[in-house]
Amino acid sequence: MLLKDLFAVTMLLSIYGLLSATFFVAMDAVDVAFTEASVGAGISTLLLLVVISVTGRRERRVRHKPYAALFVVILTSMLLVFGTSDMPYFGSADAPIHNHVAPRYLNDSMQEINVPNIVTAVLASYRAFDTFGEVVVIFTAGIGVLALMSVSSKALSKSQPLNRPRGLYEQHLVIRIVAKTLFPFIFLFALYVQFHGDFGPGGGFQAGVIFAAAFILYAMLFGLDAATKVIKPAVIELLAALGVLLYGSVGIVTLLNGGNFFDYDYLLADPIAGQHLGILIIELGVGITVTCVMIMICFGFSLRRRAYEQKVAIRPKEGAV
Amino acid sequence: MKRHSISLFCVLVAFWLLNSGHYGFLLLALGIISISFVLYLTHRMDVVDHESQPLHLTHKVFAYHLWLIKEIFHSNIDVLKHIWRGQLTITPTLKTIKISQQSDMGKVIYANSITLTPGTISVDLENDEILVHALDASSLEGLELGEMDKRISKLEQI
Amino acid sequence: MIIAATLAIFCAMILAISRAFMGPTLYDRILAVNSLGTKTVLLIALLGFVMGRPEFLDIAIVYALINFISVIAVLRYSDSNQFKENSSENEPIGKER
Amino acid sequence: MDLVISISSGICLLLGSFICVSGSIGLLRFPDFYTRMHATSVTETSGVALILIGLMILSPDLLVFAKLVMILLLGLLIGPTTGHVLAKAAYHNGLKPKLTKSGNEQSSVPSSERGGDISKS
Repeated sequence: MLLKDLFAVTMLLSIYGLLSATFFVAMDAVDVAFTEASVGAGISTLLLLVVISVTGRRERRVRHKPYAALFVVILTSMLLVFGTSDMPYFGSADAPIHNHVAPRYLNDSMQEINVPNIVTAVLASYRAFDTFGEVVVIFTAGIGVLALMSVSSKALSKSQPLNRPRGLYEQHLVIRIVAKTLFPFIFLFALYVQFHGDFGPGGGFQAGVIFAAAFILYAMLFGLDAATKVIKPAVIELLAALGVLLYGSVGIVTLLNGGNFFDYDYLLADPIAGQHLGILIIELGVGITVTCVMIMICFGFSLRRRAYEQKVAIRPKEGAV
Repeated sequence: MKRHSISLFCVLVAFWLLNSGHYGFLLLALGIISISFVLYLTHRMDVVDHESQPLHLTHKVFAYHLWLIKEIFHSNIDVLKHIWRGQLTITPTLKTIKISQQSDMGKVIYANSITLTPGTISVDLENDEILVHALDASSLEGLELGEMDKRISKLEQI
Repeated sequence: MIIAATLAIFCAMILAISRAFMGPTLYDRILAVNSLGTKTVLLIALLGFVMGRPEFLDIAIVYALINFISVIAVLRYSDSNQFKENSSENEPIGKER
Repeated sequence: MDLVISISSGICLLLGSFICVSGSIGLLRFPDFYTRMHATSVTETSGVALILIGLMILSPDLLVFAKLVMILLLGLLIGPTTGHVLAKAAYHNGLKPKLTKSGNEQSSVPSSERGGDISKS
């Protein structure tokens, strides 16, 4: 039985996110579990819902049966499964990954960086350049959505639709009050995650996603107009670029101080303090960029939807005239 | 408005300190910055008011919660019995119940208390009526007697 | 005892997942996902104690918050008009009656 | 003292997990959506509370205790809210509850209110 209801498919997908996060917890990969919790179960469900609200709920019927595609998928997955038989056993000591750089991360990171959470040390210091790449990818995705989905502001402001369904604000007393109570705590928790990446699971990516999810919830409950009044879309776009810039400029400063790109030892006189400062700043940059890009994507789709609704609302009138 | 901001600030400080567990200078400073940012943002969002910080209820709310916990305990046992005995014993019922609360806050407390007690769900909340779905008709009768309603009304009187 | 509780929650999660796949209506699925989320919170908290790493509790809090956000989002969109036009999801119950 | 702690937390955890499992069984056994909601609300109130209290008794320091309390409070605030909203959305989108005969007579509301309420209010 194939589900044609995209909405139900989204719900089942969020189960996948929940389960894989539990799996990561059981494997003791706390940071990955944290990311999966916030990204897989949280923001991707939200964004898929926003997309469904634009595209419609039903999958279009296809005439041909995609057997060829199914065949390719099965073949590829069988090859991949076959490939895993050559991989070293889980946790075996002579696996290549345990002999290359991992021992150095595990043994020396405490002296070199002095951050209790090794994942953060690897992500933000040893592999800062890779993470920079990831942030740029996220930023590029945001720009892409902006380029594809943007609606000219003229078309929107021309006329406000008359019968647009109002936000949940008026309809749902219960959600309104509970959400109002919870918002400050969600935001503060996101900031807590942002700044405690050194000590426990967390960091810029997760914090950004939680923050953005809370803000998107606000936009859903209180309407897009209220949300754009809180932060103007232009400011969000600017901040998204600023986050990447903040990250990159740390690298530039280290270059100017005579070190390698993202070698935080050269940020301050004391290498350890330099590492701490560098990690703090780039995590902040990551957090800002992720938050703003997620909000940007959500706004893009919602504005698109509104423009479409206006078009539908205006057309019959013109016919009557 | 000022009262609510101060209480929110205190709660947020407690939230940060209890979550953080690191009391170095840097993290405390970051905490203060974060809390002020959140306060600024929530003010811009206009979500800090008597609805999100129900200060006027504080001194009576504990007694009510104790009573509610007792109710939840009883109705839990009822629903558990129904689960294990099977479908034949349940008599699902839908009924509207009049409520006497005036403020939004009181209505929400009532609706949430109904939902929180297993065996009854508030399906819809309109002007002064709550539509309740109950697993068992007897639990609806208990609700109609108005014990919970009275207690919440008492809660609201300052 | 913690391990026994973990296994029990795991069983409960499997039951909830089977409800999510069985449906029959969309709301049953949402309900199953919601209760699965609650159980995941519990499971993560329990696993944190089993492994002796209580910092897992952060993840549990995130789950509780994310679960709220995603369910509210789902219902926000189920209120919009396109969900009333094709209410064919509700047919199974009509047939049974 | 240790014995008291481990026994009391063990009892809480055992009861809590029993309630969670029976809530899930109710989720499978009950006939329609609304009755299933009652089953999950059992899990969400007493199941969650008992398991978290069991863990609280075991918690090594204040911070862990505080976080468990936070999870419990969040659960008790969020659970009924999502439940109410879910029931409301289902009801307004025309999902009729299965009622017993006596219940049907009492409420003729659902058919007349079906769907039209959101645009009205």
